[in-house]
Amino acid sequence: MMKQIFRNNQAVFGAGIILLLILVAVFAPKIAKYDPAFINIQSALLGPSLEHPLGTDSLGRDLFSRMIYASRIALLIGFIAMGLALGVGVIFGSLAGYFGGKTDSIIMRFADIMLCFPRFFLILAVIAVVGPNIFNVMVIIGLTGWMGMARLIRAEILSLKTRDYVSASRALGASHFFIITKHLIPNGIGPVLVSFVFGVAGAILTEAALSFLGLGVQPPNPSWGNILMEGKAVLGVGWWVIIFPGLAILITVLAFNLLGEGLRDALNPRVER
Amino acid sequence: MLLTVKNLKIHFRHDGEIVEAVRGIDFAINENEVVGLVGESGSGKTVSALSITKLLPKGDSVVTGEVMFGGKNLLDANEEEIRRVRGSKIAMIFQEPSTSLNPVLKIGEQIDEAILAHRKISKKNARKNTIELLGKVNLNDPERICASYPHLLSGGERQRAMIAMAISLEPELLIADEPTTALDVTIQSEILKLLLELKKELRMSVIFITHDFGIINKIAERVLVMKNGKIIEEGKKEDILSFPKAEYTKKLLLAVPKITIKPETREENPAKMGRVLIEAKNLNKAFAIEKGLLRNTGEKIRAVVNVNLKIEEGKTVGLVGESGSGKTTLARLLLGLIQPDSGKVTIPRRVAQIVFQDPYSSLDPRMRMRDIVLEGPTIRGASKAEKVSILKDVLSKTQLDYEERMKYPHQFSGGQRQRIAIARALAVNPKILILDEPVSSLDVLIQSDILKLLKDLQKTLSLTYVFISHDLRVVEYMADEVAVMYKGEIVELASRDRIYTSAQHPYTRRLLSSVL
Amino acid sequence: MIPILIGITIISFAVIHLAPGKPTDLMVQLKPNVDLEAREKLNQIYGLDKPIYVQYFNWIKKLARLDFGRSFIDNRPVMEKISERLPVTILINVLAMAIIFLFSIPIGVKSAVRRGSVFDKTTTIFVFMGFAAPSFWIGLLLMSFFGVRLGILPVSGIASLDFENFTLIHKVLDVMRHLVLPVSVISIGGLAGISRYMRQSMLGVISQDYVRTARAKGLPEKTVIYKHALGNALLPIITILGLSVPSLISGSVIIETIFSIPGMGRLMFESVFTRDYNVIMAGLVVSAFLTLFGNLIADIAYAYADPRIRYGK
Amino acid sequence: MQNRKNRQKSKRIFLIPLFITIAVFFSLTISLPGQENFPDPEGKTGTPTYGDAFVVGEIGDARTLIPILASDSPSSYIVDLVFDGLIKYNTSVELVGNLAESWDIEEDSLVIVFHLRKNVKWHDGYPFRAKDVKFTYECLIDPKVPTPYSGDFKMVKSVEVADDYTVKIIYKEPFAPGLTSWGMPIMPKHLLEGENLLTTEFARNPIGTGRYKFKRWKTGERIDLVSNHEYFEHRPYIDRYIYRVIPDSATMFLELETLGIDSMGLTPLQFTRLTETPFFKKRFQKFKYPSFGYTYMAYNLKDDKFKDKRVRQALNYAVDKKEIIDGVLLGQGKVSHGQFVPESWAFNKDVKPYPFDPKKAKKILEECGWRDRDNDGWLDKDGRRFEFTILTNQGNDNRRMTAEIIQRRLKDIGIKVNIRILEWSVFLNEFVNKKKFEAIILGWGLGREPDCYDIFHSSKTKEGEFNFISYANPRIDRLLIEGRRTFDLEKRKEIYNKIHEILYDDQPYMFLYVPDSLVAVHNRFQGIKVSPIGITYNFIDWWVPRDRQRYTY
Repeated sequence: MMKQIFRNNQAVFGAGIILLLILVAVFAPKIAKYDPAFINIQSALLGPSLEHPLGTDSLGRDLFSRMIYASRIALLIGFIAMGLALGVGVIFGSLAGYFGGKTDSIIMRFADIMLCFPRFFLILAVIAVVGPNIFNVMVIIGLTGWMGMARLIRAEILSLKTRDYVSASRALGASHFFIITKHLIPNGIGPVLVSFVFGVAGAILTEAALSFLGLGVQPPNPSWGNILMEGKAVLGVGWWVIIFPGLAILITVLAFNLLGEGLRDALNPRVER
Repeated sequence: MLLTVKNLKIHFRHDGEIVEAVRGIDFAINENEVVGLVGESGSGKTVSALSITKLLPKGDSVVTGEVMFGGKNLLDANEEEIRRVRGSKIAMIFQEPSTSLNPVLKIGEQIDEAILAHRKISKKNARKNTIELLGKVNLNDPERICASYPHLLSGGERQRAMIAMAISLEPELLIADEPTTALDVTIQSEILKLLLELKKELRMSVIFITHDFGIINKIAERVLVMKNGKIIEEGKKEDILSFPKAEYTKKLLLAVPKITIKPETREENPAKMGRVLIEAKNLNKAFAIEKGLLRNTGEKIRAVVNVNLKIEEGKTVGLVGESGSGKTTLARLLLGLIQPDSGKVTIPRRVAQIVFQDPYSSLDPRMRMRDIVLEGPTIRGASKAEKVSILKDVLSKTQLDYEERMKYPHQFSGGQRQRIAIARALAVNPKILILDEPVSSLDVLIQSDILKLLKDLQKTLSLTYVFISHDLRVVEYMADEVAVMYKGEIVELASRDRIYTSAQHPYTRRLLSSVL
Repeated sequence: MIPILIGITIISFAVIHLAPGKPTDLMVQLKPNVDLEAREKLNQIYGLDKPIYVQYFNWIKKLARLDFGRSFIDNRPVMEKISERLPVTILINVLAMAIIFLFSIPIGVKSAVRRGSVFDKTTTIFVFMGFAAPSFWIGLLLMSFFGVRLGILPVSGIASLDFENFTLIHKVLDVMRHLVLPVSVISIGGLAGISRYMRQSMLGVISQDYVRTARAKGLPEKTVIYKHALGNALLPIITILGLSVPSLISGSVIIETIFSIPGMGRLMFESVFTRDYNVIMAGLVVSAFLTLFGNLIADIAYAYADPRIRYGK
Repeated sequence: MQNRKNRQKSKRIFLIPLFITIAVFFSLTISLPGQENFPDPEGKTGTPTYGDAFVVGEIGDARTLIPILASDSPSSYIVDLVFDGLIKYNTSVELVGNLAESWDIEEDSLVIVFHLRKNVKWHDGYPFRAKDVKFTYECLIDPKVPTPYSGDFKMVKSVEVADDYTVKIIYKEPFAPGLTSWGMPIMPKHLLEGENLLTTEFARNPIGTGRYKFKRWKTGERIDLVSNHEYFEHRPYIDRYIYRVIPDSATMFLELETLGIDSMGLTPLQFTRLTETPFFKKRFQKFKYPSFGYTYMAYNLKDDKFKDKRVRQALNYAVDKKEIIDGVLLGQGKVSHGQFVPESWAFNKDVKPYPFDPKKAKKILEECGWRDRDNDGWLDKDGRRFEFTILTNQGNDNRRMTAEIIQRRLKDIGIKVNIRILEWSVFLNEFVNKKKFEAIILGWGLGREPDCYDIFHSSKTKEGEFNFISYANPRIDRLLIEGRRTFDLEKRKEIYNKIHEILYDDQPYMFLYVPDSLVAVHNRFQGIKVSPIGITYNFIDWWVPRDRQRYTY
């Protein structure tokens, strides 16, 4: 599988960008020249220059530094939220798929119900209740994103559990736990990982949208979404405050989508053949 | 000469690599003759056939050489010219009738459009034609078939409909690509009979692609043997079957299991008579049918009905039946993988293991060979040292290379995988092995290797086998006793010799008569 | 079906009542001339002083009669507020859907049939971009370009100020003019997703045996692609149609906020800011019911289109 | 051949929707009627003419147009145009008659007698009478009506209708702020009697006596008003008033630029930067006037650190308010001198704000015992560091940025400040109301009436009341009560000046700034005069020269 991923240029490209982003996020304090929250009214709304490669915002903060720090938040939210979704999804999905019957119908009915809600509505409603901040946004995005993964792993497990090697394992006397963790999840996790990668892209977009609406990451914490929100206010005089964060979101989401697409092709080569 | 193929070469581009699938073959087909094209999987027989009417996927393949038909090189023909040949002059039937028909169109429509694509007649006349054709292929109630979607028909009916479609324009050449492989034996022989009748009636030539010399024997006049993209032997059927020249052909022919009740070829098992190891009493198992929109219909399939079975230690019981007869369900019941609805299985605990048909799905693709083989000992909490010795022991018993223990299943061939599956079962010192079609998905040459291995193991380890197969020839080779299953019931249970010489039940006889 | 409906109401209700504050807080807090007593009075009037489960049963009893209570903000029946907002949202999304399918099917088919061609590569790039670009960003860019820079399209609202005095044709044109940008923004994202999906589906179908059969019987390529392949490739798209209802509704929050369109999404957004809990709960319930309805339609359509489901096996 | 044909065919299939869409798109981009012209910019003189419409953009939609229930600013905005109170403020922030021509204060300030105008009609033609005033009062004190305005009216003992045009208000005790409360818009009895105010149709279809008549309300989109030709002062020149809801301030600014609206409130950034373009200057006029309100940092006076008045004074020296105004408001505001804004008559001109003097601050703190004994850069006393947390609410960038600047300045003198931003309702319920804070940044919006009993009287410290800082000063308590009982303006002025002085000296809050209101209006509107009470007070006198009128329907 690794070989197939590496043969897939777009996946390598996507993974490369993601790696770069992670490095940027980790070394943000080293890369950023300025304190992202440092307000300096005198240098407000300067266009891109050597001093400020991406210009400054309406409060004179260095946009480049803010964007660098924002990448931390984007990746953090993307990975942690989806990690949470992955955990919940895999547990629920594998229990439902493996045990079937009542367990299955209760869990999947619950997932069905959750899936009926437009995700953004649900997130908004919860935000209205618990208030917007990074932690809440992360948890909410995670807890509203597990259903797809649960369905995927359930479907995988439904088909995997009839595989002969599972029967063989049972004939050898393996426990449920052994079969689920040693045979079913390792073999069924592929599509879920693909969905995880796409999910990270989705979570980053969702966070950006929430922050853009003022319901996500709150200033002065920089997030691409709330930089865009601030940029919207200077539409017409500070094009850079709009263009750059938008591009950052686009490139990041693109990278994750490319990787996801590549992973999917690697797992499921017949579609492309 | 109806068709002449000269120096046909086919290359595939695959992930940047170029693979030569067919390496320059020449052959010719005469009018009104049936030519069998034999070879193992991957020998290039199907791609050769597909390339005749340029049906290989564009872009991925390069075809060179010459395919002369009706005075023209088909390989040079443009889209429209080749389209006119397809269906009307050269028709095809494929292996898998369930996927070869469009699921969202009715049978009638699919045949109509074949006719309308080549003949300028009204839809109404086309439909009349279609109904006639469906009658011709011995389908009952052609009107009903016409108005049915493919999924509502049985496999045999679908393949008949495919044949009806193929002959709808009275082609000069019919290419049949393993048309009976996916069907049960009894239906197989009916379809072959039908094809021969149609060939006579329509005076067409047939290229019959198969891996099975039994079928060749029954249908072909001339035989082409393919191996690794080349034709290695060609000749009249009788000559090839009786006096094969090429080593490969000889091997292929030898590997075909035959029903040969000759006592001297068999070693009698020095059975410790009488000790019953497995006993099943009045077993019943039914499954609910699930349907699309309305999930549970309450209808049930009775997979195993009132089965009684006793298996003595050291013996091999062959369990024979067509697909859906309940063999596999019975095996799982015996093993305790599923619970019966009623009845009882008596079997010593933890001594039965199972080997499955498909060596691809029976090994966890994400585990190393070592871990697969040692799964049983791991579950039973064996120590590291114990595991190493177990591993070495069972690998040598199954003739596997200890050095390859870190490889993953996909790095092994089909036969090796089946050995791994056997090794896994042996690793826990079983007394009983349930062999669920253990050789059906293997090529003939490997089949005989595995069968031989199983026999040897039985002797050295004094194992008891439940040998499940649809193939009477294989069962004949392996079993001491044979149980014939039909629709969930054991309709006949007797010693091997009695079954093969004087079967009582009509179904058993029908089964035997369709063996080629 | 019934358990799902009940589940929807329970979740909608539970989500809101995890709240630490009361919806009446914002109405009265920090206004020097509102006293404690007035606050209590408000809580009583809205029934917020009762235990949670009583509140739930009261709520669901009314819900059964399609009464979602009244808005905390302006005291109007919630149902009335929703029903005056819903049509705009539906109009925009239906238009967007129409455009999405009008384009994505031919694009998907073409890039599948001519896989690897320049067309396929270009659309793939476009698709990835369209999929990755945040809709609010595209909205802003289109708005500033067509609305401000070129000044040829209105930047917000759904009708001109003097709409009332227009002729009918003029009215229709006016609304269309206002909807061009929002519908485009929704379409770009959807187009990307669905044309990609269509391509995958088509690719999967093209390699099927029955497509080969269709070729083998000498059908023209056109028939092979558009009758045999497309007929099957469209089946999963029907499901997508149903599944895209919730994401379209989700998207309408952003679109309607940016373009100041008084639809369902904006109502939800405003209610979140004002903690208008009755409206939020109703919004959740109504949108979930819409999704359910969408799925039902898709299921029926699928069953109609796919004989394997229609006739069972 | 066939192949090419197919290709063309599929291209056609693909192109048809493309063409349709492009065609539709371009046909829609052709501008529909709407003209713009710029005749002589000196058109300021000349006689007012009737006609045109005034389109104002606002973030929020109105909620209810029942005056006594309208507590949000959009609703009040419309209510103010459609309804009248008995009295109103003039441009010098003095009370003058509105629906009442005059009033007398009788019986030791216990009774106010209003003499109503005689020729006023409701928009439905029904005459305005004294019973409408009594009806409005009854609604205000009705326990079933969830009005936030009932407080001031609880002091009323009874309202008597002497005759159709005379109302007598009898108070339980002398209550000077009571007069201002009669600026409350009066509602029509003949339409609302027996109606449930919470559910009545009237809330979305109001009938008032005001300058403009309600015409139509498209929720979330716009509210249309038309001029009241019978208005008792005179018919407004602008025929239509259109209130457009644009929930996003950036979009609203784009609408302003594309002339979708004629007026909007500007942010400091928009005021100082975005509107300084030739395009903008050619089309718009900008106005700036102080708002009635201020932003402050309040100390929890129960906290030992802040109990000493000198410490609070020292902190006041250490923070540069001008810097905050420049940084946060881009200079669009004034330093707050205390509880009252300079435009208020209660404002004491002698109270001067502290200069920015960190050295002095440090000195005072040292006198109080705060010194950096362990040389860690932070002041300490009794082994404890001078450190506190400023709480403020989410969603208000100005407050957040203010906190950051204070944090920086106090760091300079060795005080460690933490900032915590909290969600509004948590902030209020869990921290402010329960008094679990050290310092908070908040703002007060003030009325013109200077009474601040609720904020500073020592009795108002229960949970949820407004003296959450637990301020208790017997002198202030006494003055606050006196101020409420005194009607004589000169005497009141003295009392409130004193209050102003004491409060500023006591520094229960660090008084920070008074922001300016910033407004842009299209320059075709004539007759706009800025005053301390804003620009819209004389809206009926605004007009547009005939040749510049935009909306002629």
